[in-house]
This record gives sequence, structure tokens and C-alpha cells, in this order.
Amino acid sequence: MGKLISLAEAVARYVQDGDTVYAAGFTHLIPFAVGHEIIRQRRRNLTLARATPDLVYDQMVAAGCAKKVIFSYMGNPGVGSLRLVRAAVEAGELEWEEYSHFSMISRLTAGATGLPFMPMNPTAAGDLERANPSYRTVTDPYTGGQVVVVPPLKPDVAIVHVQRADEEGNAHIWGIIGEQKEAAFASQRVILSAEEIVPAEVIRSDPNRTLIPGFIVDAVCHVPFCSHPSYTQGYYDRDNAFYLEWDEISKDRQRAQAYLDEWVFGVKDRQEYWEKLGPQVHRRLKVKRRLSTPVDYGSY
Amino acid sequence: MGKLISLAEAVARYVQDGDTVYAAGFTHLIPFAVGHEIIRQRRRNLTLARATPDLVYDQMVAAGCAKKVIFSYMGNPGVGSLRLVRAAVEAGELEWEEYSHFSMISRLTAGATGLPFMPMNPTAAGDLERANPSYRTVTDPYTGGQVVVVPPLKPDVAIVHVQRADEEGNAHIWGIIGEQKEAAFASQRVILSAEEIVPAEVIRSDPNRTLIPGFIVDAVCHVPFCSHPSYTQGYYDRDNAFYLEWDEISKDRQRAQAYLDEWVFGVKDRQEYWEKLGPQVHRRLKVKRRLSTPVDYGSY
Amino acid sequence: MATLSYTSPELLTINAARLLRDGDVVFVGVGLPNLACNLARRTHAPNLVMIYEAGVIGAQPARLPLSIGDPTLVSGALSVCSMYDIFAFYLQRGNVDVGFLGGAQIDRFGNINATVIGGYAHPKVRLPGSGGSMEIAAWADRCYIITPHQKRRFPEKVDFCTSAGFMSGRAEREAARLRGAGPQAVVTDLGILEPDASGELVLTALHPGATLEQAQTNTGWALKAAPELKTTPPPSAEELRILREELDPDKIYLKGGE
Amino acid sequence: MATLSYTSPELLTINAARLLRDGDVVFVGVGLPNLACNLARRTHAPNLVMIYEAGVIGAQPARLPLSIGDPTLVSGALSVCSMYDIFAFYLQRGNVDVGFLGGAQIDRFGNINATVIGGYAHPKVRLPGSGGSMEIAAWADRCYIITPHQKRRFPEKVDFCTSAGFMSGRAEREAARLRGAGPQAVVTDLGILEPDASGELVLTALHPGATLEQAQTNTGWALKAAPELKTTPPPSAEELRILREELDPDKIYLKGGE
Repeated sequence: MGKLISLAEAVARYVQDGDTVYAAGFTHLIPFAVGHEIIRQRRRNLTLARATPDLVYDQMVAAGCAKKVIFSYMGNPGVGSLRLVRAAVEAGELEWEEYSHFSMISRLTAGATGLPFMPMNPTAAGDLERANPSYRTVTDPYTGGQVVVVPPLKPDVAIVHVQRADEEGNAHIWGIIGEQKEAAFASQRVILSAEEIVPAEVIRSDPNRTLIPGFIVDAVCHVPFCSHPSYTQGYYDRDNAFYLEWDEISKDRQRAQAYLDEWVFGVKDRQEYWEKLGPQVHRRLKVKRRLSTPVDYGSY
Repeated sequence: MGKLISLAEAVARYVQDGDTVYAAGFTHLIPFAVGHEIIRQRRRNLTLARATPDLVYDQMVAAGCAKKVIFSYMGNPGVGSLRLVRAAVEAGELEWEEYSHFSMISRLTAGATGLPFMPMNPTAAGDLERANPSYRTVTDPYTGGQVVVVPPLKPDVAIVHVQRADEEGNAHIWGIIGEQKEAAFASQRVILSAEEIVPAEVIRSDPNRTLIPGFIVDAVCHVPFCSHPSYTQGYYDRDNAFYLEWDEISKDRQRAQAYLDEWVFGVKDRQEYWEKLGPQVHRRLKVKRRLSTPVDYGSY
Repeated sequence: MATLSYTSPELLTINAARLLRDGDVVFVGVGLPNLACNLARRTHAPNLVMIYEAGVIGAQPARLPLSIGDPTLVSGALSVCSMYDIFAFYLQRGNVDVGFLGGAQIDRFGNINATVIGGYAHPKVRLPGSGGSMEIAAWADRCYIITPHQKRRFPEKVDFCTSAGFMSGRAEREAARLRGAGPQAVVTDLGILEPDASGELVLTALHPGATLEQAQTNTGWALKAAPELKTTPPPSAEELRILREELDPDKIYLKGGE
Repeated sequence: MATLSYTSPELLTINAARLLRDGDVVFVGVGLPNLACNLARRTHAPNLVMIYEAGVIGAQPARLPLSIGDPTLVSGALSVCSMYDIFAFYLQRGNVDVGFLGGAQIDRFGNINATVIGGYAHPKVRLPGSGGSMEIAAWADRCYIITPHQKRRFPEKVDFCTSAGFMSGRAEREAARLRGAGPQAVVTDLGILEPDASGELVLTALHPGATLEQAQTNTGWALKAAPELKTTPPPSAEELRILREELDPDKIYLKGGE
């Protein structure tokens, strides 16, 4: 059977209760549609790992999917606090494990490259290193100094949204590429969603653009507008208005629940969600073309 | 003064006797023209570092530029032995320091990322690790096991050839990207040569393609056909015939010297070299277009 | 000469911009640091290179970005790389001259807390956490902090050290062998604080109209004034014009203040 | 049935191709391994993924590449990445099923020497060195070696261990906790050698017409035969047709042999 399946099927098959999930994307390409599907399928006891939890983890925590978050910046990017994750942490209802951006991404890189740890230069900000026992040190065999290291992060499942992929999951990504590649390689399973499923020839016309090879991908899902309210470079804009609106919604658990009822449980899938947003939002998020200058690979 | 200068001036200014030089490129984009200019300017006592020394280091060793090579595969790619480097090593006339590909490139990566060392998984091929004291081990603080590490390589000067760059040295590279980025970031100085100098707008039309940012580049040189007999993807083919021919030439020091006299000392610069190759070679190495499918970055 | 009126965010931004040097490679945050960098580029530092932790180098934003990962930062940028690369090849390698930092607390020695108010395990207030600031504070050559001057923001000692300033004093930072030189200035709406020989933040300049007493009252330690306490030149008409007309015409970041 | 004639390189290539499984991700070298992979793709393993240490994944070469970094490997490939990435994310991470290896010497326990004949510091013959083979031998799930069967190539013990086979025996390799399972077969022009329970290479198959005695005469240790010594099926007309007509019509790699 092919890898190209519906998102509902991909989540049913590859996301299990208790999994460590890494939904990748630094502001860009955040796979909201997959988070919503996980909420709809009522997964429980997930460990949600992500450098920047963003709204998608706020929503998953509000829906009761999570027992733990692993993060390095727990905010609503450009707006402020991530209220629901924060409230759950402050109330002692949610476990957490915390890093700096670089140590978080170093963990993922160690996982993606099969290394036992990644070294980092010292930052001297000892409080976090003391609070989180995953930070260790080794002795530099060249100088005798102490070197901070972090262990690999190997999620059970990575969720990666991309601009275009072929049916096998060979994926072109551009714009902010964050930790998409590292998350995919670090994880045991990979769910890939794409704005467009394209013929392999399109992928093969620009192999340097392929950050994720199909053979590490388990499921390929065609999910246009997957990232909203985040964005997909070249496809639609970031819905900054919603990021500001969520700051209001998330002040009140009831309102957040009502949001989930309406926008997650109340729709069948991303297509229904997108239609429900309506033409005015579609227009507001529409983007004019700005094409890259092609490069010549040559016919050899 | 601008960075866009002649190759002769760039070598005069940025390559000094005794330097450790890293002329980057894994088969692709090997900067032969820069190697030839270094020979013409009679640099001495260089340490020539490169995963795959290729013909360019054979020629530089034959010309007496080198006191040492650092390498991981000393061959004529696809043909066999690198005869002149090999003869110099066997005769005890040339120092050498040897790695596997991955440890060589890990050294460069440590240099490029400012790390004190890079870890690797064990290979158990202990003979090289015993022969080269740069290989060390640290104790894994998570498992207690031993982890092999290599120290950073920080060349004095990196030489990187690219397809296209703007006048500031912001460079687009595609095809086999080898260790171009790592070499540039690891080195104290960077000489960048390019097939084409393009307006910044071309670079900015596809920022994900920019592997080297201008602000780490010291000199930008416009050198079409810089790579011959290696190749530049999309611009001209690899001159396999010459790689085979060099296998004959390099059997005999006299013939190698005659080659250098004619093709290096006997020409002023790369343009003269290319013209001297003649229209038949030009035709043979000509490549038909095969353009990448553009991507849309969107106008935001 | 008529005195120009300006808001507190305008004053902060203009004074931060003046700290930047032409050719600086700057790790930029959104908000006021972003405005400060763009103002510097349009005035005395046309060759400033702006880097964002999202992996964007040499952005030319056509609009004001709300977040550090806004698509307008990408379209037309010089380069975009992965998150690992921006921290490893750029910041850790030593390719960043200036970093901007912020936090809920900045203490006497320039240490920053962006993690928790109260204890770590059971925080009274859980803040967003380090993000990139732990590494920026350690590895950028110079760091600048932009913050309103309020007593609760300037405690004697931070509850949690998210990012190292001079730790317990310059000697301790030096012993830690960090790549960067540490915080070089804190720009507030009252003036500018800079580290003295011991690494303690002292008031080195007051903005026009502000007083030493005001600054001391709003600082959680016994704030010293530098022997030569300067007054910053007031925002110029040109600086204000660029900010108001070109950079933030909708007053997204420049609203508020007096 | 008429017996088809074939050369020694054809025999090696066809037998190597048969070892590959559909869906294998293979770290390919140039020359015979490249031909073997392409032959397997055109016969029983259409979903083979070919990876080159130059950083190319899923190549579709339109011509026979002379070098491992030939531009024909790039145009139309599925992906191209850096040299660090191909070794770290693909090979070291455990994403490579099969590696092909070669060398001047292969010893009784499948250790390979591609570095020096004689002493390391003052070599009699300086060989090219490891390249990627040190890591491929350790980290690919299965390794295959293609080599002519000559006594000087099969010493009791290699002069220098460039790439680990079973070291002094399977137990030593297991203690080293390498990711890969080690050499699984050596394909020669006389037959196939495979490791036994102790990790020693023993003859498990002879090609049609070859004898155990021939193999033993051309091996530098007392070569044992497996209890059930098989005979490999001769190259088929279809295998030979694909090799000769589609893959190497100019006989760049298939010349020589008998």
C-alpha cells in the first residue's frame, strides 16, 4: 500500500497514546492541522516536544492530550505568554523539561545523527543546567576543560509540514527551515503533510532543495493550509490577527474549550476548517507570487 | 575598497607561505584556477588540507608548494592513485596527517561551529586512531562508554568556488555541496571564486540557496571555468579524459613539470588557460540546460 | 530651538540604535531591537547585517514583522539556514557582533532572568524561558538590553539566571571563558547603564530631563552614577521621522510611553 | 542448453547484484558496485535507493559515472546534501542498509586494508586510505566486498586495519558495539565467501566451473569450505543483456577478465 493516505488515517496509525511527538517548525510550517487531528482522535499522555510550543501545543494541552512538554521558549511568538501551557505548569498539572534553543536543537541533532551526545560551548548560565539533569559535562581531551553536552532526543513520531512532496515523501522545503530535517531524522516515525503533492520530476528538478528523503517517511498526507494560523512561505501569510486573538481566548479556559469545540471538534478536517474561516480570511492571507531565479543543473 | 578583486590579487593578499589551505570541493567545484595561481606565485611550506586531495594537490605538491597534506582519501577519483603526492609520501618528502572522510569532515565541522571537538560513533578501526594522535576519546556521561572525538580544523584560508555570487560574496551553490560551507566557516580567511557575479537581487530571490554569507568572505573573484578539469554543475562537464591523462602524465616527474610549465606557468590566468584548451575541449565539456522548477517565496 | 516631543519607546529605540556600529552583525529580536537596527541602517550604519534566530541573514522586511519568524523576513533575505546552523555556524562560531536581550529581571551584574519568578520547581510566575538568550548572552561579542526602568525589573539579584551577565562580578565571567564580552549597555527610558570595572551596572548617562534620583528610586540596588555622568543627545528630528514615517507608521511598537 | 560466455567483471557484478534486496538503501561506490546496484534495480530490486558518499540520494545517472562525484549523479537525483550530512544523518544514524567496500587486502576475518602495504610511518606502498570505508564498514547494516580472488589480496591478517570486519573474531566486533553487522559476503571471481559463526570467512559458494582447490590456492589462509558448498547459478541471458546493452555498452568497467 502507498504512503499517501489521509491525515486521519496517518494519525490513527502512527500516533499512539504515550508517544513523544515532535511537531516541527520554527514559527513557519507549524502543522496545526495535525495537532487538531490528534485532538480529535483524543490521544492522551503525549510528551509534546518542540523548541517553541506555539499555539498548537497550547491547544493540545487545553484538550488534555499532554502529560509533559519539552521546550526552549514557551511563548506566543511576537505576542507574549503561552497562557494555557503556562497555567498548567504553574498549577503543577503538566510536567516539563526545559532547554535553551541551542541545547534543544543540539539534542535533536544528536538524535538525528545517531550520536550519543552533542557538545556545546559554555554559557555559564548555570541555573538551568542545575535544574535539568540532562545537561552533563565531559572533559575536553585536548585542553582538560569542561564541555557541556546534551543527550539525543529521539521522538517516537515527527510531524513535518512542507511546501511540496512527491507521493513517496521526498520533500522540498524553503523559507525558514527551522528543525524540520533534524526532527524527521531523529524520530522513529515520520508523518509528512504537504501543501502540494507533485510529480517526482518536480522534486528531481532541484535535488538540493530536498531536505527530507522519502525513505524515512511513513505517511504522506495532502493537507493544503495545514499551517494556519502559522503560515507556509509562498502559499499563505501568517495570521497575526489570530495570534493576537488567541492571547484573549486563552485567558479563559471556557473560551479556549469553546474554540476547540467549534474549530477542532466542530469540523471534520482541515478542508472544512479552511472553508469555515471564510473568504475574507482567505483574502487577507493570500500572497502574491515572488519566484526564485531558477538554477541550471545541466543535462549530463 | 570592494571585495571583488582579481584572483592574482586575492592570492597575493590572502595566501601566505606556511598557511594551512583548504581548497574545498568533493569532486565538484574544485578550485583548480586558484591552485594554479598559488603555484604561479610560488607559495611555499603550505599545509594542504582536503578530504580528497585530487589532482589540484598533486600539482601543488609537484610544484613544491607543500610541506604537508591532511586528507582522508588520497586518490585520483574514479581513476586510481594520486601518484605525485603518493610518491612524495613514500619518499618521506612530505608530511601527512590522515583521517577517514567522516572524521575529516567532523574536524572541519567542529572548526566551523566553534566547538572544541566533535564526537563520532565508534568504528573499531583502531589502527588509524593509534597512528594519528588527534583522535582521542571522552567518556560518555550518560552511559559510561568511550566516545571517539576529533579536534577542530581551522585553516588559515579556505578557497571556495561557487556557481554564482554577488559582489559581497553571498553565494549560491548547488549540485554536490561537499564541505564548501564548513570550510568557509572554519577558516580565518575566505577566497571565493565564482562562475558568475550576479546582482544581489538574484541571490535574494532564493535565500535558501545561499550557503555562504558575504560577511565571512574576504575576496570575491570572477573566475569562469575555475574548476576545470573538475566541473561546475550546470556550467561545464567534468573532463574525465584529463583525469585519465593525468594518470599518465603523473607517472613521470619530468612530464608533470612540463605540464606545469605549459599549463600553469605558461599562461597568465584562467582565461588564457581556457582559451588554450581550445574549441574542441570547450565543445566536449559544454552542457545542455536543465533548469530547476522555481519556488514561490511570496511577496510579503 | 523647539524641543521635540517623543514617546518612551521612541527614546529607547533611538538610543539603542546609536550603540550599533557600521558593519556590525546583529542578532535581532522583534519589537524595539528590530526598529533600532533598521533605524541604525538608515542613519549611521548602512552596512549592518541583521540575523534572526529563525535562521534569516540579511533580511529586508517590507513590513514590520510581528514575530521573529515572519515571512517578510525571508522574502528578499540574503540567506536562510536551519536553526542549528544559525546558532552553531553563526553565533557559537563567533560571527555575531551584537545581541539584543530582554527579560523580566536584570540584576546588578547584568544577569538576566527570563525563566521564572519564584522557585523553579514551583514557580510563582512561569516566564517563556531562554529561547536563544542563554547563548546570545554568552557568545555575541557585545550585548545590549532595552528595558523600561522599573524597580521590579532591576533586582539586586535575579531569581533565576537565564543568561549570564557578569555573574557575581567580571572575574567570574572571565573565569568561565565565555566567548562574548557580556552586556555592554542597558538602555532604559531614564538613561543608560554600563558595567564598571567590577562588572556592576552603573548609570553612565541620563536622557534629557531625567534625574539620577529617579533612576536610583527605580533600581533595586544602590545604583551608582559614573564619575562623568553624561546626558544623551535628544532624539533628532530625522531619527523621529524615520521611525514614525518609515519604520512603524502604524505605531505597533512605538505606542505607549508618555 | 548452450552455455553463455561472460567475463570475470560480469560474473562479479551479477553475483553482487543478487545479494541486494528490494527496498535496500545502498551506499554505492563507482565501478562494479554501481553496476551491480543498477542491475539489481532493473531486475529484482526496483525500489533500491542508491546513496553516494558525495551526498547524492536516489541518483538516476543517464551515463556511467567515472567518479563518485560525477554530475550525472546529481541531475535528476532525489536529494543532494552535504558530506557531513550524508555521513551523519544517513550512515551514522543507521539509515543505510548496505555498503560496498573494497581494498588492497581482505583478511580471514573480513578486515580491510586500504591504507598501506608495509609499515604506516614508512610505507612500502601508500594506498589512497579510508575515504568513507571506515564508517561504512562499521555502520551499514550489511557490507559486501567485490574483489578478484588473488592470494596477495587475501592475507591471513591485513597489514593495516582500515575498516573493521570481525576484527579477531565475531566476539571482538560485538564487544565494540558497532551499529552494523559487518561483512556479509565477499564476491570473488571464483565464488562467494561468507563469515561463519566465529566471523571467519569461509567459502560458501563456487561459481560454475571454479573449484575449491582454486579458491584455496588463491587465499592466504587455510580457506575452509562451508558444509553445504553451493554453486551459484550462472549469469542469465537477461542479466548479461542489461549489463552489456543498457549499463556499460562501452565496456568501461566490464572489460578484462576471461
